[in-house]
Amino acid sequence: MRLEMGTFPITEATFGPRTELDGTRLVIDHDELAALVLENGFFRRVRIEIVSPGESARIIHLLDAIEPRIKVEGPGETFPGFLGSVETVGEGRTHRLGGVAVMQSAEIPGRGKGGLLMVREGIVDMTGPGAAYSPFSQTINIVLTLELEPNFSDEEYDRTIRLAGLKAARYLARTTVDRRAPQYRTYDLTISCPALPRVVYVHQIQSQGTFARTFFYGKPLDHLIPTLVHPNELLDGALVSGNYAYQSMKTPTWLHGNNPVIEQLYDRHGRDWNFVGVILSRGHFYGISEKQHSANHVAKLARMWNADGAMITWEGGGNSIIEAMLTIQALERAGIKTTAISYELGGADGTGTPLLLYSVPEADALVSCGTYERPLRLPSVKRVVGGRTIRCDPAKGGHHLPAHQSLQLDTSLQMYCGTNQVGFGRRRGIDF
Amino acid sequence: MQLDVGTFPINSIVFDHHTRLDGDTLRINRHELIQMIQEDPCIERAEIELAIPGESTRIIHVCDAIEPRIKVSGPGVCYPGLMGPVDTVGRGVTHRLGGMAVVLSAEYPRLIETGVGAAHEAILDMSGPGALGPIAHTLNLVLVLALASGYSQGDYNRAVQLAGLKVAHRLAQTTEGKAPPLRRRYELTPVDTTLPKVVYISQFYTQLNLPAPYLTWYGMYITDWMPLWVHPNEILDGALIPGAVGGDAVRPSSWEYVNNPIIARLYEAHGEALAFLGVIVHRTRFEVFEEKQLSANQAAKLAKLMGADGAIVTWIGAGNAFIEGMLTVQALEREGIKTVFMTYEHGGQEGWEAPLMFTVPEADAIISVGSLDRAITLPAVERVIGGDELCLDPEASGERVPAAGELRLPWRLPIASGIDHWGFGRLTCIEY
Amino acid sequence: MAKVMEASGIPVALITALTTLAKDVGAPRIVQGVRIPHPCGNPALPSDRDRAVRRRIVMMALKALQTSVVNPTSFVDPSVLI
Amino acid sequence: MTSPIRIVHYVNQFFGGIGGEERADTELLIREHPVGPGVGIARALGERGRIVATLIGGDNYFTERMDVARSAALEAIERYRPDVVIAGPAFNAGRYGMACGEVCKAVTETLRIPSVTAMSPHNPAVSLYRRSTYILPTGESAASMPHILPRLTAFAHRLAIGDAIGPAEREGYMPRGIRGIILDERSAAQRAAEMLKAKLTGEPYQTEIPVEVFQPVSPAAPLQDLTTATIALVTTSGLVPRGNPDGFKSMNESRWATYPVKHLDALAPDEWEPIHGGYDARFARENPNRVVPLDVLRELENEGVIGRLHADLIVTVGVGTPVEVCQRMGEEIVDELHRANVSAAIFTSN
Repeated sequence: MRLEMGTFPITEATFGPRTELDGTRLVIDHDELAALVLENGFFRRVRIEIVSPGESARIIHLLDAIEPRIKVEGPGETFPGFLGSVETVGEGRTHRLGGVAVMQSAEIPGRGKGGLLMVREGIVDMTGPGAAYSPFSQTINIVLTLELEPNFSDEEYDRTIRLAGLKAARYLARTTVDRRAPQYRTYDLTISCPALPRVVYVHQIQSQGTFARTFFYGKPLDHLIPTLVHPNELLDGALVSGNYAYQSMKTPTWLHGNNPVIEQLYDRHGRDWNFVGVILSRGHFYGISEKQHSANHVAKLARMWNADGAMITWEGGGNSIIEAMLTIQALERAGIKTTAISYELGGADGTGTPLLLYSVPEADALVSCGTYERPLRLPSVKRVVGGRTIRCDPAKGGHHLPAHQSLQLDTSLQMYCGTNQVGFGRRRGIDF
Repeated sequence: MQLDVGTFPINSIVFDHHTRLDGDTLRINRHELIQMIQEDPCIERAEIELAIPGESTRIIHVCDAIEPRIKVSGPGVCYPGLMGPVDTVGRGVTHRLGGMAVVLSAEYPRLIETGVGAAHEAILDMSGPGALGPIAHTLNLVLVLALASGYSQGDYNRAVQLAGLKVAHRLAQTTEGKAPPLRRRYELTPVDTTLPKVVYISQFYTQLNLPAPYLTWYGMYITDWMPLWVHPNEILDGALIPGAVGGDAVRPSSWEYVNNPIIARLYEAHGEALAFLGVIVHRTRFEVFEEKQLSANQAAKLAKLMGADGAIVTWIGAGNAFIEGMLTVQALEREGIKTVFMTYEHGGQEGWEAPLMFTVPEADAIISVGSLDRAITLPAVERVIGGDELCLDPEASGERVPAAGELRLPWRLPIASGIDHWGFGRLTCIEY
Repeated sequence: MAKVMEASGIPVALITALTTLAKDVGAPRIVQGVRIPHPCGNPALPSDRDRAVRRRIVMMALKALQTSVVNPTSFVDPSVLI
Repeated sequence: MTSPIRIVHYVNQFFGGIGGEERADTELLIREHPVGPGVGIARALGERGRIVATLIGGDNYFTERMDVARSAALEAIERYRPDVVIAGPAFNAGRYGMACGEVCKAVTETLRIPSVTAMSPHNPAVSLYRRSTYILPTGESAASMPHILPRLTAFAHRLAIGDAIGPAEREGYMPRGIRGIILDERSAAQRAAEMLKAKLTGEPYQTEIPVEVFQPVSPAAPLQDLTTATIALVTTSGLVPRGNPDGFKSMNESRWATYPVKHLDALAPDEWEPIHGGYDARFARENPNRVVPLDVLRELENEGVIGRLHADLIVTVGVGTPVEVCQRMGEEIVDELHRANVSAAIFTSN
């Protein structure tokens, strides 16, 4: 599988008479895009706003973040299963708008639910101390604020909101069709020097149900048993996120397509190692034998694939770390050298122990991506996008705070991707 | 993964005071086994009978046939997840009793009247035209189980299956500490890289939300899984076996799973004519076409990632599940993988009708293993094990007929292992 | 917390679906629960049998409380597992 | 150039030139000039500051009469208004290490004056005091004195002028058990890739998150007689009366509560709700007894299988709760259970 990725770096986005690409400036026809979003009739209104890096702005009620991509050559379409057939993707040529994210923001009725399967607050601050928590403080964000028609089911809201975002992303990417991209990069797993060690990426995602789900070719991964996929499939949007359970630990669609670990493994392919593929697995099973089996199966796949090394990341918290740790254990016992990226605990002041809810002695090469447990104070901002108030502690019934004011958060669980574990960020824990 | 399978050929089974292996004679303490079985509250009464190939004997209400296998060294247990933990199997030493099977006979109360969940009658004739499958030619220790009332189909399934597995395990224990007369090593050793690389795609149908699983993998209910790359040795150790609700013609028995002749043949050819890459366990019978297409595409992609030049595809079941079979052949050929497909035919009672329900142009190399549709008459027999009456068509008439008499079957579905999905035999269909 | 209580002389039967985890952290008396979201029941079953499963697990817990242990020990009634 | 800093330096009777073991009972002495290692410190310090006082205490005096010694030291140090306190180096001397640690801990906690000491990583005082002050690692014996004094002085100077002290591994002090969050130069993915490369090529690498090894406990004695036992139900499943009266958080909860269940035969779905943020709550909402088996325990109480079911259900929310919070809650709950003469507990956890 050989995929050529053409990047059109975007430095500015504005509204204008017609949607087009003017050098590195993305011009958007507001009404045409709005019409596209409203087409399916589940939304009463959509408000489209452009938020740029460096602005004193806060985006709230954030759901998914999607990078505009489109297939210009080769089989299938980007975001297969949602925008196209389930034809296997990862070959040919794909175009992307670099540095842009399409986001949906909406207040989905909480229905007084507790537990995991509910939408929780997601915040991006474009400047200030909150900015370091999210890759989206560095992107030009096209935010679709959706006002929902009442009385639809969670599943209906979930699906239509996702489709709106994906359609908008493809719509914007269309501006690149029959243009030559300023930069092209080829992604190909061909092995030039067989002597190098073989390395796999174990990508453990979260998928338990509505609002805490990941899709592969449009199919929910709730019943995933670890399987081997080609990294190029992910670059073409085969993985789409529907996970809003804990916004700090989630991996949005944008990151599935720009996974920093895959980027690293490709960068060093043929130099430090041979990148031989991705093992997709699911965490947060409810029974210990399912957890153990999932870990065993990952290790067995890696062994059958003659892997010498593995990198593992996992989505979600608590419970999901058990599969991840059992997987590290199984891999190491199979003689496969493993490193992992994990967030840590440590309590409000950093003196709490243990740093990990569950760990195995074999996990001797962990990289920290920070913690959600420290309190965080966000300064007031000039502009708020996605709503007026922030709903905290939905489990407690939720209390609303004016979103533009400075916010004192007792954890950073609401910071969008704040402890996401695919490793885009530079925040880390260290001993003092 | 290196697995040594030691075979102890059994030429006679006799009832005795102690259960032990005496040369090629298996001596069995019937009462010990019966007590062991009757520990389960779901089983009201158990009897044990012996059925010898060639004798005029008919076993009815056949649920499954299990080969006694035991892990004597190496990780895990045989029939993992059901008989022990989910540790990955396929390594070490496994002992088997050759030429015999533990056959389960139980008539399920019709808790589920119709549809895919319903138990179907399955008949096993030890001689005559009905002696079609391999388990008609093994020494069969038949467990006749009377089920206690008041439990669910799931409970009965578990009880019946565990009875069979426990007895099989107990019998295999007689080989411990003995040197097997026959020994064979199964290992996917690195071979001449110029040999064509071949993968075996074994399709199995299952169904979500049934009270009792059609199929389990390490004891786990197989739900809507994507294709699974597994090591053939795992199958030899019983990681994949069917449930025990009914062993009609399109549901191969556990005995056939662990003795799959295609795996045996590919191992023989490994390093000689070809390089055996492994097995893809492929769940079929999805209920949405998109899912059928996706699973077919993913199987083909997996084969491609594994570097396959050729593939053998087999399927089990009827109707619906056949579609994935064909779609998979198509996807494989489109990936440039030369594919051989094995299937039974329909063709009606005389053979005039269309042999296959659905085809794709790419399916240009099909092996026929006979027909399901041809009518067959089973002559009267001297002895029936498992009851006196049976009901061939519960959905329609529900009429019960004497089991010992002549049975005119409009097709072969009610014959246990009546279809040779995996090519044990030489039966085929040719055009006249 | 179970550990603290045990250390203070109160025997504690810890019912959890994640017995391995409990073993690793050193809880002395571990009882196999059904699944994480419902350690003491099986929603897949009709309510009377759901309750029967619960009773089985509690009986196992009582057995654990009456058993003297040295190292983390798990008490499993296989019939309650799905 | 900052103004010269004021240092108070603590040494034991040996390094204070009073004498060896025979003088280990020496009570606190004060010299208003550098003594022993202090001379080296003063030299390293040069114009940047001076040792305004040296406190000398006998090893036994300090460790056997710690309260007296501590307050004497504090009283003296307060008088000299130092910008920083240096103690030791104590190398591998156990009692001396204790004294150094205790002096530093006291000045930092009560006088809010920064402090630093130095000793061998194997000194037993390290585990006792590393959380309370900065400890620089030394060799086992005074042979490493010339090497440690300049570092000790430089570190003390930075503390005195209020320099921000970075992570342990970069600054060279022994970790104080505090996890700080910093911005690394490289992304986590980059660091993970480099760590993997090192691991594959057999080069050294250092995990960023050391994994915990849990301490086993000595289990309680088993129940002798169920029929006379009082059994309590304790749960971390976050099952609370409808409306969540105590406003429990769905994660990181550090409180627990008791709810009366004396007159209940079962937990009714319309009266109880799970607010735990870590598991799929549908099943518990349908039937709360699936997470807290009150119904069957009441049944067993009525059947006389168990003596009594404790009158209250004890609840907290177990998601991402730090160990010492659990420890603390555990101790509080234990008191509660002892008060109520509870003989055993059934503890459910999701």
